[in-house]
Amino acid sequence: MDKEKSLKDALEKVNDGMTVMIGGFLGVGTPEAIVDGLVEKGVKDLTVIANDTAFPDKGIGKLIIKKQIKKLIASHIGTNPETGRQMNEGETEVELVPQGTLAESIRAGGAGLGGFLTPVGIGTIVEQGKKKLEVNGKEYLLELPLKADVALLKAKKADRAGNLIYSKSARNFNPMMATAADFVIAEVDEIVEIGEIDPDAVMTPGIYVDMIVRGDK
Amino acid sequence: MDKEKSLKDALEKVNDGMTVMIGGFLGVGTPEAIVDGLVEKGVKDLTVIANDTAFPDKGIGKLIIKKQIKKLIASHIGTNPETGRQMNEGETEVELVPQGTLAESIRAGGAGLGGFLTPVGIGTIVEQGKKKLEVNGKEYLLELPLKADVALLKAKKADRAGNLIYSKSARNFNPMMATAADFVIAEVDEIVEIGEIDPDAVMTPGIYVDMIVRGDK
Amino acid sequence: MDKKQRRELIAKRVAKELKDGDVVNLGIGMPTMVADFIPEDVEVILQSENGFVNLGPAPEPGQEDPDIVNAGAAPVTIKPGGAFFDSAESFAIIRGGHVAATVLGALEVDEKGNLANWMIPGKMVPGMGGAMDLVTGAKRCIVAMEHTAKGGAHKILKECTLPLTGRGVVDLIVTEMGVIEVTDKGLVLKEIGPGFTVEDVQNATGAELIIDENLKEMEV
Amino acid sequence: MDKKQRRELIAKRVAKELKDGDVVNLGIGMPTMVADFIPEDVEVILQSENGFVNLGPAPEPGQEDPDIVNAGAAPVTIKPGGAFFDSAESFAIIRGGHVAATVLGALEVDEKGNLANWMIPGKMVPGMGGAMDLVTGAKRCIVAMEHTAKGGAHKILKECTLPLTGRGVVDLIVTEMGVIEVTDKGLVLKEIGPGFTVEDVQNATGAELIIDENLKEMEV
Repeated sequence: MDKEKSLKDALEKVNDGMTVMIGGFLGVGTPEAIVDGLVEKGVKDLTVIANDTAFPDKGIGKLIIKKQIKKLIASHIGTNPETGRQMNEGETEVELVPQGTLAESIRAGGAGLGGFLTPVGIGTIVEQGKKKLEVNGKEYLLELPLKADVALLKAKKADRAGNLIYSKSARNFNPMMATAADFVIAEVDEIVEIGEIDPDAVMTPGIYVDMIVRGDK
Repeated sequence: MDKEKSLKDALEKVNDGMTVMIGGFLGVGTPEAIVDGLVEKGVKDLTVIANDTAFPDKGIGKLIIKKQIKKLIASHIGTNPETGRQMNEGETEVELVPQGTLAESIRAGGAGLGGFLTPVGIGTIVEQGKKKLEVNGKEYLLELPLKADVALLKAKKADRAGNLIYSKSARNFNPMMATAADFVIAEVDEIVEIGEIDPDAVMTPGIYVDMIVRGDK
Repeated sequence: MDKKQRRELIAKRVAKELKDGDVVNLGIGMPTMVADFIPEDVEVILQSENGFVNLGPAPEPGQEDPDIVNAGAAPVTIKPGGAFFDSAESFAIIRGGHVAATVLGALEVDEKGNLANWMIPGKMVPGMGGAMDLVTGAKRCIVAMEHTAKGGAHKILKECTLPLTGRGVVDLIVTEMGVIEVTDKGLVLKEIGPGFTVEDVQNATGAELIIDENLKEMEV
Repeated sequence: MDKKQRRELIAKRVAKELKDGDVVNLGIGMPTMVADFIPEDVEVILQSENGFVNLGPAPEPGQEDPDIVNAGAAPVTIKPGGAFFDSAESFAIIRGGHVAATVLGALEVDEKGNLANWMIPGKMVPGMGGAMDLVTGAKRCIVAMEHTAKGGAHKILKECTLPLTGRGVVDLIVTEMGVIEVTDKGLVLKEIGPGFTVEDVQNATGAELIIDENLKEMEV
C-alpha cells in the first residue's frame, strides 16, 4: 500500500464546512503547500483547530486573510491582527483555549477519552460553561475532547506506509492531530521506501496516516 | 552535571514503605540490576505500580517471591502464580487495573491532570467506588492519576544529562513512569556524552531523570 | 474433528473477517493462530499492545531479540513499515478506535454481547491486562473459541455469570459449530460448522438462537 | 534610569532567583532578557513551550534554522543535551510541575497573587497562548515588569480589574523599584530598587505594602 498521492488528491478531501486540524506553531510545522492549495481552491466556512493563526502571509494566516474560516479554535491570535479584527467585528467566531488544554483536548480526541481534569483556567473566564470537579481537595475543570474531519500535518520525512518523522520544533501539534481526525494527510519534504525508517525512530505510526503528499521543498 | 551514579547510590533511594513504579512488560524493559539490588537490600513493604509481576525468576516477580511488596497496582498477574496465591491468601494487596487505564493514570500523574474519563471498565467491577460521568450521551469512568516516590526505568542508552532512548518493545511503561515520580532512576546499557544523542531522537527528556546507572550488560 | 482441527477451523474462519488495511489485535492463544490464515493478498497490520504495529511471525530459532516480544512474552518479529511506541500511545490507539478488530477468547459470552474472559472468582484471577481496553476500544470485537467448555458446559449464554470484561461489546462469535452475530434482537446463527445440525448448535448453546434465513455452511 | 536600564536591572535581579539545575520557562519580551544575566556557574535549562528544552541563544546571522524557533517565532538554537517533543508533552512538563520557575510580564498583579496578562476586553485579545498553563503549572511564578504603566498608572493592585490569567499564582514580583513577595498576609517589600524610597514604592503601588523587617537594597 503506497500512501503517496498528489496535492490535488489531498485538496479533494477538504471541503466547505468541514472541521480541519492544521499543525504548526506560528507557521513552523504547518503544511504550507496544502494551505496554499486551500486558498486557491477557495474552500470556505471551515472550522479550524490550530494553535494560532501565524502571520498574515504565512501558514493559517492566509486562510484568515481570505475569510475561509467560519470558526477558529486556537490558543493565540496576537501575531495576526486580521484575526483579532474579524473576531471583534463578529465576522469570525474565535474560541480561545489555553495551549496545553488545546494539545491535551486533541490528544484526548484521538485516544478515546471522554475528557480530562485540568487545573488550568480555574478562576479565569476559561471556566465559563464548564463543569468543575474537586479531586483530593483541589479544583479542576473538565475539558472535553476535540476531533476533526481532516487533519493536515507537516512532517520532514515519511515512508510509503505513512510513518512520520518531524523536524525539531516543527513537531508541535502535528503528532496529536494525526490521531484525532477521520482523515489524515501529511505534507512531507521527503518520501522513502517502506523499511527505510527505524521502527524506534517513528514519531507518528503510519496507521494514523491516510495520505502523504510532497511539499514544495 | 553528570547524572551517572553507582548502583549503590540508586539503591539508597529506595526504602521501606515507599511507592515505586517499575518499568517493563513481562520483564522486558525492567531494570533487572536494580531489582536484584532491591532483593539483596531486602527493602520491604513496598507499594509497586507496574504492568505485571513477570515470572517468578524474572523482573518484578523476584520481589513478589521475596514478599517485599505490600501492595501491588498492576494490570496482569497471570504469569506469576505466586502473586495470585499471595493475593488469594490476603498476604499481598493487589489492585487490578485495565492496562490502558494504568498507562493513562501514570501519564496523568506526570502531566498534572486531576484525572481522565475513560469508557473502559463501564459495566464491569472496575466501576466499583468510582465516579461515573456522562458526556455527550456516553458513560465514562473518572480515573485518577498515579504518582510514586521513585520510578525505576530501563533504557538502552542515556547521555550524561539523562536523556533516554529505549529499545523496541522494551519501551512500554518506562516513558510515562519517568514523568510521574519524585525521583527517577534509569538503568541503561550504554552511557554517552552530552551532545551525542540527536535531540529529535530523545524518547525521555533528561529533565525528568535524576540518576542513571549502568546495567549488567 | 479433534481439538487441533477445531482450533484451525475457527482461526481460518476468523481470518476471513479481516480486511485489507485493517489494524488488528489478536489475543494470546487461539486468536494468535488467525495470523497464519490471512490470505496473501490481504494486508492486515497486527498491533501488539505492549507497544508496536506490524507484528510479524516468530523468528527462526537463534534469531530471537529479547526486546521484541508479543503481549504473551513470546519472541516475535516486526515487519518493515512497523513502529514501536510506549504503552500510553498503544492504548490511545486501542481506546481511540484506531484498531479495526480485536479477536479474543472467552469464558462466557451472552446474547447481549457481554463478554467474560478475565477471571473466575476464587480460582483464576490473572488480571484483565489489555482485554478491557481492547473490547471497549476496537471497532469490532470477535470472540474465537470452542463452542462449549469441558464436559459440554455452555459458554454462550442468555446472561454471563462471571465478572464481565466488557458490557455489550461482542459483535461476532466464531466457534467450530458456527458463526453467530450479536444483534439487537439476539444471537443470529449465520453459518453452521461442518457436520453439525442447527439442533446440535442450539443444544450446545445456553441462549436461544435466531436462525438466519440465509444460513450457510461455514466458509473456510 | 532610562527604559533600557530599568529593563536590564529587572532582568538581572530575576536571574539571581534561578538555581543550578532549574528548568525555567521565560516569557517573550523582557523575561527573555533574563537568560543574558544567568551566572556562568549556574546551569539553567530553558524550556520553550513550542517543544524543546535547552533553548540556546539566537544563532549567528545566516545560521538560522527555520525549524528551531522560540515561542515568539524568533530563530534560536538548542544546546547540547537538549530534546525536542510535541506540544502535549511540552505542556505535560509544564502542567505536571516539572518547570521550577516561569518568568512572565504582567498587565496587572494583585495582593492575592492574581495575575492578568492576556487580554484587555474590547482592545487587545491576543489569546492566552501557554501563559495560563505556565502560571498554573510552574512551581514558582515570577512576574518581571516595570513597576507602573505609562503615565504612572498602578499595575500592582489590591485586586486585578482585567480578566485573570491565573488565580493566586504569583510568588514574586520584580520591578525596577523593588522585589515584592506575595504572601498569605499580603505583599511584602523585600528589597528596594536603587534610588527609591519606601514611600516612592508605596506611592507607585495600588495595594498596601508590608515592609520586610530586613528590607535590603536590591541585589544585582
